[in-house]
Amino acid sequence: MNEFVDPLLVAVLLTNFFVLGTSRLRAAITGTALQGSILGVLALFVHHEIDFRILLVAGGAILLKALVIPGMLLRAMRDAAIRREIDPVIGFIPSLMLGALGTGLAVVFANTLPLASSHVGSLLVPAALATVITGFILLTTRRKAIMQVGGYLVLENGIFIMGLTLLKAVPFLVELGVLLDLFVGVFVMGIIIEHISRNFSSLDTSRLSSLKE
Amino acid sequence: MNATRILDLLVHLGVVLFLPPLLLGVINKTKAFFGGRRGPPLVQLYRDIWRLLRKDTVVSTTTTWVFRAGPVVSLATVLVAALLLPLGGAESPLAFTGNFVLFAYLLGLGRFFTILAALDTGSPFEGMGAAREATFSALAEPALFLGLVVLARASGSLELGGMLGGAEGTWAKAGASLVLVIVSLVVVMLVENSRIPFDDPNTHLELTMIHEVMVLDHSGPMFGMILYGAAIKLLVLGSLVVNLVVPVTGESLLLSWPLFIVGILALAVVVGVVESSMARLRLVQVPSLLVGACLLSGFGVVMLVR
Amino acid sequence: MNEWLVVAGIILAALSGVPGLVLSRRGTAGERLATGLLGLGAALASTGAIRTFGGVPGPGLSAPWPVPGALFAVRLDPIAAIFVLQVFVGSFLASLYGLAYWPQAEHPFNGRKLRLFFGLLAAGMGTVTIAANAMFFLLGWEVMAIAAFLSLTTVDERREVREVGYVYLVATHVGTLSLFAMFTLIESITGSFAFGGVDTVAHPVLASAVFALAVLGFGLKAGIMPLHVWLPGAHARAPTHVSAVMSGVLLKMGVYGLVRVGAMLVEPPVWQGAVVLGLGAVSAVLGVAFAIGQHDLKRLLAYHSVENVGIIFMGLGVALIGKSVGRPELVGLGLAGALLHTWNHGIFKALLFFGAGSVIHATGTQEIDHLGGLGRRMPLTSVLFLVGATAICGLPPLNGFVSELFVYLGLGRSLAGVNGTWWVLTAFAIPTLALVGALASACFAKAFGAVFLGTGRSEHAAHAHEARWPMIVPMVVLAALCVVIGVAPALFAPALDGAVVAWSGRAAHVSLAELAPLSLVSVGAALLLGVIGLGALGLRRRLRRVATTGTWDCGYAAPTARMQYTSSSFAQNLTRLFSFVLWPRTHAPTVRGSFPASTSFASEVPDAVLDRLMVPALRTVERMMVWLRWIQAGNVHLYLTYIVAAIVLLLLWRP
Amino acid sequence: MALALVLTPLAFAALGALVPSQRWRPWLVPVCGATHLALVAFALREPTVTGVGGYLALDHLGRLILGFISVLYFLSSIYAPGYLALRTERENRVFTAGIMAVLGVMSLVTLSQHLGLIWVAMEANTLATAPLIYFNKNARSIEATWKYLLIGSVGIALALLGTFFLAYGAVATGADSSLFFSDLVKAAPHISKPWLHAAFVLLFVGYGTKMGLAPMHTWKPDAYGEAPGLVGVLLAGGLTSCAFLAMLRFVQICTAAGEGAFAREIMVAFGLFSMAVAAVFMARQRDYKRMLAYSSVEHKGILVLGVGHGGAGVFGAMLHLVNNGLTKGVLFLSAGNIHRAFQSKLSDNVSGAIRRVPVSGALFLAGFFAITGSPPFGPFVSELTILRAAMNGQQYLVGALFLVALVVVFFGMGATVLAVVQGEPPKSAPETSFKDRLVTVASPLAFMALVLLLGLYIPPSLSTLLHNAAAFVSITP
Repeated sequence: MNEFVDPLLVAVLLTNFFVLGTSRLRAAITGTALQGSILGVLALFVHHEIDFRILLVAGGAILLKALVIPGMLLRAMRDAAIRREIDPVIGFIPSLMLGALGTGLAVVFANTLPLASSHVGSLLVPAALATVITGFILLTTRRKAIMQVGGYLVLENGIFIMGLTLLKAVPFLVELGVLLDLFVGVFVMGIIIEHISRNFSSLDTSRLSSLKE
Repeated sequence: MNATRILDLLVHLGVVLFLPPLLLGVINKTKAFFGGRRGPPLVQLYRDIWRLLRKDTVVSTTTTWVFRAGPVVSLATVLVAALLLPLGGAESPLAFTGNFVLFAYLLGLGRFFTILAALDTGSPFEGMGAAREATFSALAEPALFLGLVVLARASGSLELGGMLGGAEGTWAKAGASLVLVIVSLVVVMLVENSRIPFDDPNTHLELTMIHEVMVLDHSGPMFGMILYGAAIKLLVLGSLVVNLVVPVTGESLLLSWPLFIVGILALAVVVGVVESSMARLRLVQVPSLLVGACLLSGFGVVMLVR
Repeated sequence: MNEWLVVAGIILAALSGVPGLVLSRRGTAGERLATGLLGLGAALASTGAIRTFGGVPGPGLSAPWPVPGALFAVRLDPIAAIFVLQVFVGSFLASLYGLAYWPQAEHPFNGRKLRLFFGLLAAGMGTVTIAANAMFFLLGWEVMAIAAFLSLTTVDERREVREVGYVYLVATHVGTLSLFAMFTLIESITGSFAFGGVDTVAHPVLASAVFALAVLGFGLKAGIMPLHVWLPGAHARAPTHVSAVMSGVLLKMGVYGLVRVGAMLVEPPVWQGAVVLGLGAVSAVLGVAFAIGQHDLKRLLAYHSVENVGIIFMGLGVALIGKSVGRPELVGLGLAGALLHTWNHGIFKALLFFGAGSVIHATGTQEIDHLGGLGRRMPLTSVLFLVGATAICGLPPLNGFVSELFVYLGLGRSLAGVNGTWWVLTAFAIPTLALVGALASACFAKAFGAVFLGTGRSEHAAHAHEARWPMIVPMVVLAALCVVIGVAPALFAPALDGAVVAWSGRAAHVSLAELAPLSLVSVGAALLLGVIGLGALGLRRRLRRVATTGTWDCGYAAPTARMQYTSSSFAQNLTRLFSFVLWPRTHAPTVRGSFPASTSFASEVPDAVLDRLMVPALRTVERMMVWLRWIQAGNVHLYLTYIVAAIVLLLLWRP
Repeated sequence: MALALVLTPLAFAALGALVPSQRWRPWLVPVCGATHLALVAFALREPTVTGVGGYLALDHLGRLILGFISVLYFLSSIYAPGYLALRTERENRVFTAGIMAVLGVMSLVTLSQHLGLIWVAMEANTLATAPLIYFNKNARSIEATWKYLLIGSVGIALALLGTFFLAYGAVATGADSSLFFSDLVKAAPHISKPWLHAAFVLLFVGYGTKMGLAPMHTWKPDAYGEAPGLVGVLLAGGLTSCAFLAMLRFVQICTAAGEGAFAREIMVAFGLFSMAVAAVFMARQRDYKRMLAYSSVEHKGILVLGVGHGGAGVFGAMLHLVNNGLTKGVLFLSAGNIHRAFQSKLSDNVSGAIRRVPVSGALFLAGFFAITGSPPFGPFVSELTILRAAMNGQQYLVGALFLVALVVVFFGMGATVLAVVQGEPPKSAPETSFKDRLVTVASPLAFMALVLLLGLYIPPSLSTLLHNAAAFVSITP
C-alpha cells in the first residue's frame, strides 16, 4: 500500500463517470481503455514490493484492457459505421446520477464489511464495488452492443480491483481468471458482434428482441 | 299368528280390494250435492270397472309391451303398497323397519311405468301429461318424506305402523309439527291422486290434463285396471292422513275398523268439499304450492329441534 | 393365497393387450386373446376376493421396492375385496362387450392401442384396491389415471375428444397431487407410508387437512359435485365400453380411497361425516338435475354417475358420523349402503352404458331427440335398458332400492336417540334422497321414453338393428345381477358385514341382518313380482283379441313423428324449476309478422361448474399470465436488470 | 486418472477439429462418450481419484454428478451422428469439436477442488457451449447466442466477484485458509460472516444464472429454443448440473460456517419463485421447445428447493438431478425429432405427432408424464421425496405452494404437449421425409428406459452414490 493507490482509484472513479456521461462511442471506449491502463499501474502500487508476478499482471492488464480489447471494439465500431449512443434506455444525466448514487452505496456497503488491517481506510473495496455498479448501469442502459461490451469491461475492471486486494494472499489462479475472462469473453463477444452487424446490419441490441414471449 | 291377526289380515285385504271405488263415489256425490245435482250413484265406479274389464281393447300400432305393462304394474304396486300400511289400527301385514321407503318407492314404480306407457304411444298429449306428472310427483316426494321424517323423529320408529299408529303419544309430544305434517300430507294426497286443485279428473281438454291425458289411449280391461289402481291409491294415501287424525289402536277389531272406514269416508267428503269450493290451479302455480307443502313439513322438522 | 390370486389377476390384466400388439392388425386373434386373458385374470382375482369374505383376512404380501419410502405391500381385506370384485367383473364384461362394439376389423388403427390401455386400466385399478403402501397405491393410481386418459382419447382425431381428454387429464393430475400431499401429511403424523391409523385427537389440524385433501383428491376421481367437471364430457366422448368402465368402476376408486381414509381416521370429528353427507346430498340433487337437462344420451348417464356417487357419499357420511358418535348401527347401515350402492351403481350404470352403446352402434347417434321407437327394432336391448333404468331410479324390486334403503335406514336411525342438533342434517338428507329418486325416475322416463318408445324421429332410428351377442351377454349378466341383489340381498350380507368390521375397527359390530329387513325385502320383492305376474297373466288372457289403430290424435288428421313430445320438452318443466342452478341456455327466435318464416329453437344445459365457472375463471388467470409475458419481452437490458434486482434483494435479505 | 477424465474428451475435440470428413466426423462423438463412460466407470471403482496436486479430485458429490453426466452424455451422443447426418447442409466441424470439448470442461467442474479452478471451469463451459447454440447460424440463433453469452458472462462475472469475496473473507480477514474446498469447509466457522454472506449472495446469483433460476433464467428459453435438441439435453442435464454442483460447494461452506439456515432460506425462496415463473410462462406456451426451457427452470427450482429443505430433501434433490436430466433427454430429443418432422416448433403448426412420428410422439407424451411427476417414472420418486422433506419438516406452506406450482405447470405443459402429440397432422404442415429411424429414436428410448427404471428400482450402487453425495452436502458423517 502506498500513497499512489488512492489517487489512482479516484482516477478510476472519474473514468467511470466519464464513460457514463459520454454519448460518443469512441470517447467511451477510450475511457475504458484509460481505465484499463490505470488499473495496470495500480497493480504495481498495491503491494510494496514488485515481483515478476505483479509485473505480469500489470503488463497483461495494460495490454488487454487498454490496448487489445478497446482496439477490437474500435474496429467493430468502424466496420459498423456507428459513432454515437443515441437514445439510451435512460438519459446521460440520469446515468450519471445513478452512477453517483451507486458510488455512494458502494462506500456504504464497503463500510459494513470488515477489512483486513492493510486495507482499512483505503478506497480499494469501495472503488471496486463502485466500478462494478457502473458496469451494471452501462450494461442495463445502453442499447448498442459495443457499449454493452464496454460496460462489461468496466464491470470486469471493478472485479479486477477487488482481485488486487488478494493479489498477495492467493496463488495465481485468480488473476489468470480475470485475464482469461476478459480475453475470451470479449473475444467471443467480438466475433458475435461481427455476426450481429452482418445479419442485422446494426449493432442496436433493441433489435435483438425477436425471441420473446 | 293368532286368529285375530288372521282376521285383521282378511279385513285389511277386504278393505283394500273393495272399499276404494266407494271413495270416489262419495267424492262425486259430495260434489254433486254442492253443485245442486243428484250425481252418479255411489257405486258407479264399481260398475264402470266391471264393465271395462269385460270390454274389448283397442291399442295403438305404435305401442309395445311397455304400454300394456303400465296398468299392470301401477295396479300391482298400489296393491302391495296397501299391504305395507297399518289400517284400522291393526299392524300392517308387512311390517318392518324402513317399510315407509318401500311404500313410497312402490308408488314411484307405478308412476314410472304409467309414464312410460304414456310415452309409448308417441302422442304429444300423453307426453305432455307424462312430463307434468313427472314434475309434480318429483316435488311431492320430498314433501311426503319430510312428513315421514317428522313422524319418525316424533315416534322414534322407522316402521309405518309405529310412525302412524303411535300418533297418540306423538300428538302430545309434537302436536304442532303434526298439524303441519297433516296439511302437507293432504296436499301430497291431492296431487298424487290428481285431484283439484292440482288436476281436474273431469276436464275435457287434453291440453290441461295431467293424469287423465296419460291414459287416453288405454281402453277396456287396461283402463279398468287404471281406474281401479287410482282408487286404491286414493285409499292408500288417504289412510296416511286418517291414521294421523284418528289415532285408533288395534285394541278392538269391532271398534277400530269401523272407525277407520268412517274416517276415510269423511276424508273423501272433505276432498269433495275442497273440489267443490276451489278451482283448478294454473299449471305454473302447482310447483309453488308443492314447495309450500315441503316448507310446511320442513318447519315441522325444525320445530322438533330442542 | 387369496392375495396371490388377485395379484395374478392384475398381472394377466396388465398383459392382456400385449399379445395383440404383435399379432395381425386385421385378425381377430388379438382381441379374443385380450378378452380371454382378462377373463382368466378376472376369474382368478374374483375367486381370491370371494374367498376373502368367508375366511380370516390374510397377513398380506410384501416385496421390497428399492425406492425411498416404497414397498410392494399387498393387503386383501373385505373392503378391498369388494372393490377387486367390481374392478375385474366390470372390466371383463366391458372387454367382452368391446369385442363387438370396437372390433379390430373396424378399428385397425386404434383397436390394439385401446386394448393395451384397457388392460392397463384394469390392472391399475386392481393395484389401487390392494395396495397397502402409499407409493404402491400412487403407482396403481396413476397407471389407472393415465391408462384411462389414453383409452378415453382413443379417437383423438376429433377435437371434442381432445378437449375432454385435456380436462380429464388436468383434473386427475390435480387429484393425484392432492394425494401426494395427503400421503405425505399422513406420513408426518404416523411416520410411515403404510395405511396406519391417523390420530385425529392428537393432531386435529393435520388430520383435518388429511381429510380435506382426501375429499379433494378422491372426490375429483369420484366425480362429486363440484369436482365432477371432467366427468360428463369424458363419459360422453369415450368409446362406450370405456365409458362403462370409467363410470362403473373408475369412479369407485375415488370412493374406495375415501372409504380407506375413513377407516384410517381414528375418532374423526362429527363435522367430517357431515361434510361428506352434505357433499353427497348436493351432488345427488344437482347431478340428477343436470342429467334431466341433457339431450346427449351418454352425457345424461354421466350426470347420473354424479348423482349416484352422491348417494354413495351420503352413505359414507352416515358411517363417518356413526364412527364419530359411537353408533355402530349407523356405521353398519351407512357403510353397507355406500358399498352396496357402489356395486349397484357399477352394475346398472355399466348396463345402461352398454345399452346406450348398442343404440349408438345401431343408429350412429347419441342425440336423444334424434331417436325414438327403438323398442321395436331392438327388443332385447330395450328390455335390458329398462331393467337398468328401473334399478338406477332405486325402484323395487331391483338392486338400487336395496342400497338406497340401507342409506335411508342409516339416516332414519340417526333421527332417534341423539343429542345435539346434527340430526337435522340427516333429517333433511332423507327428503333430499327422496327428491333425487323422484327426479331420477323422471329423467329415465324421459330417456327411455324418448329413445325406445314412440316412433323414430330421424333416419338414424329407422335403420337400427339389434346388437350382436357379445354385446347382449354382458347386459344380460348385469341385468340378472340387478334382479338377484334386489330380490335376495341377504346373499350379499356376509361381504358387507366383513367390510364393516374391517372398516369400523373398534366399534362393536351389529350384523346387517339385524339392522336391515333383508328377508322382508325379499318377501316384498317376491310379492310384487307375484302380483305383477298375476296381473300380467290376467291381462294377457283378456287381451287375446285386440284391435289396432293409430294413436289418439285429438282429431288432428296428420300427426307426424316429429310432433312427439321430445326429451327436451319432457324435461322443460323440471329444467325451468331448477334453472337457478342449471342456467340453461336457449336460442329462441323472436317471431314477427303474421306469416313468420321457418325458424328454429334450441336449448341446452351446459355444465354450470365447468362452463360457467371454471373455464371463465381459468381464462382470466390465463389472461393474467399472458399479461405477465412482458417479463420476458426479449429485451436484454431488462434481463440484466433482473439480475441486479436479485442481488440487491438478497443483500437486503439479511444484512 | 483425474486429468485423463478431463483431457480425453478435449483430445477427442482436437481430433474432431482435424478430421476432414464431414460425414465421419460425427461418429467421433459416441466414441468419445463411450470412452469417457468407460473411464468414469473405472474411476468410480477407485476409492480415491486425484490429480494435479490436489486441484482435481473426486469427492462424493463429484462422483455422483460426474457419473450422471457421463451416462447422460453417452446416451445423447448416440443421437449425434444420426442428427448431423440430417443436417448435411451445415458445416459441423466446430459443432462436433465443441460438443466433445464440453464433456471435458464439464468433467473439470465435477473434479475441481479449488475455489478458483471451479470458476475457470464454469467459464470454459460457457465458452464451449456458445458455438453449439449458434449451430443454426441464422438471425434467431445469433440473438439467442448473444443473450446467452452476455447474461452468462455477467453471471460468471458475479460468481468471480463472489469468489473474491469469499477468498477475502477466508484469507484476508478471517480464517487463514487455503482456497481448497476441503480446507474452506474446515475453516468455515472462522470466515468473516459479512463477507461470507455477501459472497454467498453473489455466488448464488452468479451460478444461479448459469443454472437458470428465475429471475436469472432469461437466457434459457432463447438458447434452448434455438439450439438443436441434442444441445438442449447437454445444457439442461449437464451444464446446469455443473452450475448446481458449484452452488452446492458454497452451500456446503455456508452450512459448515453455521449459516446453513441463511443459505437454505434463500434457496427455498428462489426455488419456489423459479417454479412460479416457469408455471406462468408455460401457460399458453405455443413453442414447445421454449416450453421445455421453462420446464428446466421449474426443475432447477425444485432442485434448490429440495436442498433448501435439508435432510431428506437433499437426497431428493440429488435423485431429482438425475431423474430430471434423464427425462429432459427424452423430451429434448423427441421434441427435436418432432421439430424435424414438421419443420416447426410452434404447436399451432404441429399436431398429430403420434401419427407422423409414432415413436417420438409417444416418447414426448411419456416424457411429459414423467417430468410432471407421474408414477411410475423416476421424477415421481424424487419430487415426492422433496415434498416429504417439506411436510416432515413442517414446512406445510412451502409444500402447498410446491404442489400448486406443479398443478399450474401441468395445466400449461399438458395443453401444449397434447396439442402437439394428439390429433391429425395439419393440412398445412409441409410433408417431410423425416421418419423415426433407429438412429434418431434409440437415444431417447434409452433415456426413457432409464427414467422408468429409476421409478421402479434404484440400483444399490446408485443409491450409495446418492446417499453419500447427500450426506456430503449436508455435512453429516
